[in-house]
Amino acid sequence: MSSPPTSPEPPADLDAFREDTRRWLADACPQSMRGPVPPGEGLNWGGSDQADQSEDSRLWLTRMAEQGFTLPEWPVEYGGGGLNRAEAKILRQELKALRARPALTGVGQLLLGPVLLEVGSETQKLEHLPKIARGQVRWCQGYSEPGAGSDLASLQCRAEDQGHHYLVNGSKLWTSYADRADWIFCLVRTDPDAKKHDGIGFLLIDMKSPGISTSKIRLISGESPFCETFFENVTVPKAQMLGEPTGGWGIAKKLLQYERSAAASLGGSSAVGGGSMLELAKEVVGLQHGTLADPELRLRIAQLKMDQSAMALSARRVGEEKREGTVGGTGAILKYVGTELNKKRYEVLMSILGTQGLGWDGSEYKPRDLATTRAWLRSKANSIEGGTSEIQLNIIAKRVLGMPD
Amino acid sequence: MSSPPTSPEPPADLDAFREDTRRWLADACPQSMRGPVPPGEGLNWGGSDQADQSEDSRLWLTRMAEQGFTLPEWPVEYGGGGLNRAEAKILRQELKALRARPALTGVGQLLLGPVLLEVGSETQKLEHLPKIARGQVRWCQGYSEPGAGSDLASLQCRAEDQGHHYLVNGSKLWTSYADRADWIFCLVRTDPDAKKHDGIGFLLIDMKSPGISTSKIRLISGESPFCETFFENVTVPKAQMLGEPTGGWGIAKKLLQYERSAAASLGGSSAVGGGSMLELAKEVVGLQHGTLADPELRLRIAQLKMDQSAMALSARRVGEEKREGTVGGTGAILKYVGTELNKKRYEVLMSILGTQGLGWDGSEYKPRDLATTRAWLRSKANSIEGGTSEIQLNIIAKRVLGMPD
Amino acid sequence: MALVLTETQTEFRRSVRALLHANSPVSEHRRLRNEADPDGLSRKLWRQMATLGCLGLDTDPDDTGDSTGTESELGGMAELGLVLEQCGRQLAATPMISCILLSSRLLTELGTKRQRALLTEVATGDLLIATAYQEGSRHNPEHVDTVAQLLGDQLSLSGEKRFVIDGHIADWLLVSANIEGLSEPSLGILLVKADSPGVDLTRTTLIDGRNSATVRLNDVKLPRNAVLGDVSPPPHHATVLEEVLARAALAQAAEMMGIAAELFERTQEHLRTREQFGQKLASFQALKHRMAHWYIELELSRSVLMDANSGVDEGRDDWMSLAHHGKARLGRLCSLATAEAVQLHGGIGVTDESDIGLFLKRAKVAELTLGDSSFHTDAYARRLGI
Amino acid sequence: MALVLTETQTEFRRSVRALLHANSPVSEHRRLRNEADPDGLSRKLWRQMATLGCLGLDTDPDDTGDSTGTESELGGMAELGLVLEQCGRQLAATPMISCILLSSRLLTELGTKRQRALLTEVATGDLLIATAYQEGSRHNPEHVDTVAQLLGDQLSLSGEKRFVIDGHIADWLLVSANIEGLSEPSLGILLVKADSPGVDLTRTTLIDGRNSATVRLNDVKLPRNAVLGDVSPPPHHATVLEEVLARAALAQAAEMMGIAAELFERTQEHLRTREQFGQKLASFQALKHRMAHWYIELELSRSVLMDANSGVDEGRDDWMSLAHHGKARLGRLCSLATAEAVQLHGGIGVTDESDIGLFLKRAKVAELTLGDSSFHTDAYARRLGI
Repeated sequence: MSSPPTSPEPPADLDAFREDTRRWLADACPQSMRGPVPPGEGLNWGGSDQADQSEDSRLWLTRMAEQGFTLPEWPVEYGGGGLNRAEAKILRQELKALRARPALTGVGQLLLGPVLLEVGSETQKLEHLPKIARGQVRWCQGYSEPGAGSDLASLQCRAEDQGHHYLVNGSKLWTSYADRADWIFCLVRTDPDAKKHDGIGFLLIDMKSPGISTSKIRLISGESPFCETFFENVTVPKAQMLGEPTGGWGIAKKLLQYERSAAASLGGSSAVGGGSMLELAKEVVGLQHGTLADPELRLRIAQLKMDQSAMALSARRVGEEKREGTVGGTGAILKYVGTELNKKRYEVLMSILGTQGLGWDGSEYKPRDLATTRAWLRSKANSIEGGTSEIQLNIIAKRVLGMPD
Repeated sequence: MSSPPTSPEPPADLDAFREDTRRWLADACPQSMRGPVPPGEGLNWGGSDQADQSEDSRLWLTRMAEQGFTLPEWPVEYGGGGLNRAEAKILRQELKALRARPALTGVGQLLLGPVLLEVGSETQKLEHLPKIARGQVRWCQGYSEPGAGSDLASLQCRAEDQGHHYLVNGSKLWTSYADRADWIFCLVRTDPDAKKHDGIGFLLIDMKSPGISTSKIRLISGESPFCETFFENVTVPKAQMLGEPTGGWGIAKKLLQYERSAAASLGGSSAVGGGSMLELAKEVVGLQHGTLADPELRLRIAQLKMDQSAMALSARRVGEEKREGTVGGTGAILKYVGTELNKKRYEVLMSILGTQGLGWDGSEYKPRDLATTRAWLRSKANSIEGGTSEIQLNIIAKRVLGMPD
Repeated sequence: MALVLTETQTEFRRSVRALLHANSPVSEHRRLRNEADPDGLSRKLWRQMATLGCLGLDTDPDDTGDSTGTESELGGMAELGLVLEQCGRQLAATPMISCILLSSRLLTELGTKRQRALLTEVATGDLLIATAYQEGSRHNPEHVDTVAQLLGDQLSLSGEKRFVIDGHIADWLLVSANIEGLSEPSLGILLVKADSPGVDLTRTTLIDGRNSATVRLNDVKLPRNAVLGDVSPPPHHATVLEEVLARAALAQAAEMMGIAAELFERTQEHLRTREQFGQKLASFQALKHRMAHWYIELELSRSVLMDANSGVDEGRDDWMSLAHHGKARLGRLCSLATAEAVQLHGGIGVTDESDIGLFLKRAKVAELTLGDSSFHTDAYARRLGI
Repeated sequence: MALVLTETQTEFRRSVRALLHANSPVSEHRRLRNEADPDGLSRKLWRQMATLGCLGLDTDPDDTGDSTGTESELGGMAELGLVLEQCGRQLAATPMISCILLSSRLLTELGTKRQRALLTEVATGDLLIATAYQEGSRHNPEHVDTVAQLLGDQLSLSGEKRFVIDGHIADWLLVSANIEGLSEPSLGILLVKADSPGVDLTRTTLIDGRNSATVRLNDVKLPRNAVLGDVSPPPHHATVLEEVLARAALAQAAEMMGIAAELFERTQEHLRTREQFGQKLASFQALKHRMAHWYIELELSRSVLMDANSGVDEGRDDWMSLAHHGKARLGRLCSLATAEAVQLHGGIGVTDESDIGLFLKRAKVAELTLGDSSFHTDAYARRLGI
């Protein structure tokens, strides 16, 4: 293990900050943490279970966390870097220039953290945020339930007020990585008599609490991070309720928006393993009279390419409009378009691969082809998870187009 | 004018009937009444206004009506031919063999007649049916109203009970050929306080009654047979109510079914003027490397041809199932598929014609092209008239698939 | 002509359905997959289907004898379609396409009496023959690099065949190859014992739990009469192969009809029972219209398949067009059906626990087997002359 | 880069909208049609647009002079797109495509200083030039049978051009022809006075009430310098023509954007106000989802058009692909928009009394002008290398 690099000085001006940061990163980022993540390896999600992470990955996380660079814009007292916007941008640019992989990822950092910052009590912030920023605690989320589907608010998992603590009973579905998480944030029913959106609390629960168990969910594409998580008479201190005990729905909606904008980024890229879709098509299908030998597939590819470009441009336009303060309704289409397009993209890829894309495993199939096939199957869930396509269309009709219920 | 041919003898057996009928038709059917109807000429709709019909057309109607052959299976006392099913089939075959055009058409013969036969009083039958069969009275139908759209039962045209007669006020939209019809059958509100389907009557009204006026409706395709018909204090004898004064909705539904099965027959044919769509495509678009020079259009044509074939086969299957007594839900799809397909067909034709299909009139465009363009515009109404596509989908979901409201 | 089933056909369908229902429920398909069964299908079921006469439906009764139980009124694409549709509904893995539609048919069309003698054992379910026609990863039967070199009275067969359905358990193989050493090279179908020296079979497990094989042929020595029909040159083999593939594609389409219909009914049931936002899913108008659209496509497809099957059985001039239409249409129907079934089932639909995914996977394999919609639409358009 | 409008652009759009709103409402389009106006458009409106600077947006300010009022920040596809989109919303009939996007641009790109002198009068709205490039009934600029035969210092021009937009009122024509008599035949664009002997113009009324002309050229005698650029041979005319047509197609797409957006808003309003079965049409979920789909396509199209316009203005390498994408996408959007608008308006939507049909007709003309979606998708695919 190499010795830790010296800290950069506090930034005098932006150029100096850039210079310092660049130098620090060049030292601090292990070579193996640069470039795309190789297949089979994953990003570091933090938490107590670091078994699947390399020594370099742990080191990279430790170093970045020490600088507060895992969450550069968070206040220093909560484990962040205390950087201003311009500095954070420079940090991102320098990380990108180095092709450094993110030192830390996960729902704690991406979803819970921002919400905690916004609505958590000072005690809650001080307890949880630094551990998120340092990657000491890995979070998972408990929203959906068996039988609830898109009607999230119909949830049944109950938290009964027992004076000093809540008693939690029920189960949560689609809890990603629940089997490896240290803590879970949950929507729970605190008042069964209130209208369904009004009786919901947002509870933070230690996964080591007695009475919690998980079981893994296998998808049509094979192994998945999803679990079902069961709560049987789980005792949770009342201090772990975020916001009001009946104000969970509002917090959940804030958090869902972070999730949707993350999902919308799907569908833009068309990289398949090494080569692009176009190269793959030319290789597998071949040209005839200068055009792809399969005329229908050719049109489907052209249409897909157009649609991908339209999606990417729309996402960029939403960003530009946000910056200009002229936000329209375009943002509401991104989750729908991104996920539907990703499904379409994999359908086209399957058509290109032909029978070579039909393998489940075995030596007769290229790893690229097997991976594409699994990804095709996995893509079927895109338009269901994070708000179904039907819900997205309802939202567009209601909120953007003002059509009544 | 040639002398009228002698009547055929009453049929002894089927072979003799065929022989007699063939001989009679060969004499009775003027040469100009054989083969397809030339553009600009129309079928004979009967009625007092025969101005647009040729002498041959009038003669052909008179001769056929004398034999009861305009409605061969109706009882003789109502002006029909009194033929049994086998004989009627032979008559149809012989007419077809001669390529004779129908001697009479219209909503009286096709829609009102069958319903009158089923639910009319004996007096009503004796008064109206023979005149329909002989083509003496031309009927039009008054169902839709301005503002009602698909919600037919929301109709406002009122028939107030005045003791001996009804007083009718209101207006009807989409009354085809109302300006040339002798009588109209109308849905009218007889009880404004009843639930909307329950307060409707089915009234037969003489178009010469004082207070009736019509105005023609111009469509996007140009002239049309549609009119709006206005009723202002029109007095209608009570004997002209068909069925119970509040039983009109049931009668209307019976009649609508005849209309839908008529509309479903659209979309099957692909004849355009003289040549077929395929010939037209090859002529206008041309071939390249042995396939149509426009690869996308080629696929659209192939898909259309498949869909037309699927539609025609489904219509045939519905017929076969009816004969076998194993009726399924297939019949419910025909109106939707037939009309949507007809719209698609004209979209394809417009793509084939290119800018040559953009003319409204003038010498630079072939009559074939101008006619196709007008028919393209007219086709847009197919999925609205006779029950919109949305209504058809509702019906399929509800009646065939048993999905609840 | 027939767009409704005869009584005999209805009765036959009932028998097939009862047999599959009892012996090959979807759970059986799941078991075969989970246990990575070496055959990937049930030979017991196959023999039961033989008893019902399913295996002799595509051959001349003279070749198969009475033992198969084939009734005289049955036999032809209409009945094969009924069998395949029921297989689709139950996800029953059987060698119907590989062994009956392809191999039995090729033998019947092209085989000598001696070669056709194999059909007796095929019809009883005791012998399996697979057809090796594909070389690339896309359906293109004209693309044949495999060569059978004629040297005196011997042939030497070399090449590589992919996606040989049920090739892993075949006793014999029918192999398309360019026969060289004749006055002019020509395509021929050769009958090869699967355990011949030089034949290398590699089993490949497909996403639907079934199996195909890659067949590598390295200087496989065969007598001259291994060529079907024992003639040289056999100029019409390419045409017959194209026709047999089209018939098999139509049978494949019938299986897809079963898949699409089953998915429809399961989805219908799901919507009827599942509630969301306080009402049954089936009461949402947007879903009603989608179900109605799906139903429309199902009905259109059924009409087309019935007519195409009749067209084949009656030997109508346009039967190849009908077959292309059938496979093209059913490919699109299955795309719609699987997409809608998964989406409308929601989260549960993408779990391995649900059967929906099994249908999705089987449908994709069926879609790409014997030519996808794109291939058959192109072929259909060619026959339209455009 | 710009996917949002600048303040100047927003202000310009406001001016254009106000002008068209006041002077060219849809009722004005209807009047021109009903009265079979000999011009088929309003010359007054055209001069008003000139005052706003719309007519000089695609030319070099040096050629048009200050008189046009063109502001320095404006000029280019982004602004042209704004003008055309507003024209689409109001169904304003103007010679923007024919005279500005096609003719002014060709003159700017290829004309000599003497030839470009015409642009001053074009920019004031006093002179109209039409471009005659199409010969068959489908967009295929490579198909040119018209011949300009060089004899000494004279050219003799013969051929037939169809669908010459606004050709019926043009003062001058730009005609594509194969110039023969040079060392090798090559495509050139020729400047021809519309009233030259041998030029026969037949006005044709289109379904959208506008006009194009068939131009028959019978041994039209021209000086050698009628060829744009006055060079011989002019080898790059074909490339420039292709590029100018692509730019014009993109402008046409912008007009279609206006049509689709206007139809959307009118349909939205209709659904909001019209009741059926006791509830507002807008409350039916099936219609909500359809409107949401339509909205999605509108938004995607808008992003693409803005980027394509920027791409042209920045001279990005891929601007031709962007233009093809734009016209292809807007063709599909208009198919969707017109189908949905008519259907969702119900019976009233198919009457001549309603404006919906006017948009439908204009959209169809726009769809087929300068290449339909099929043409541009094919072109796009070619540029993808497939």
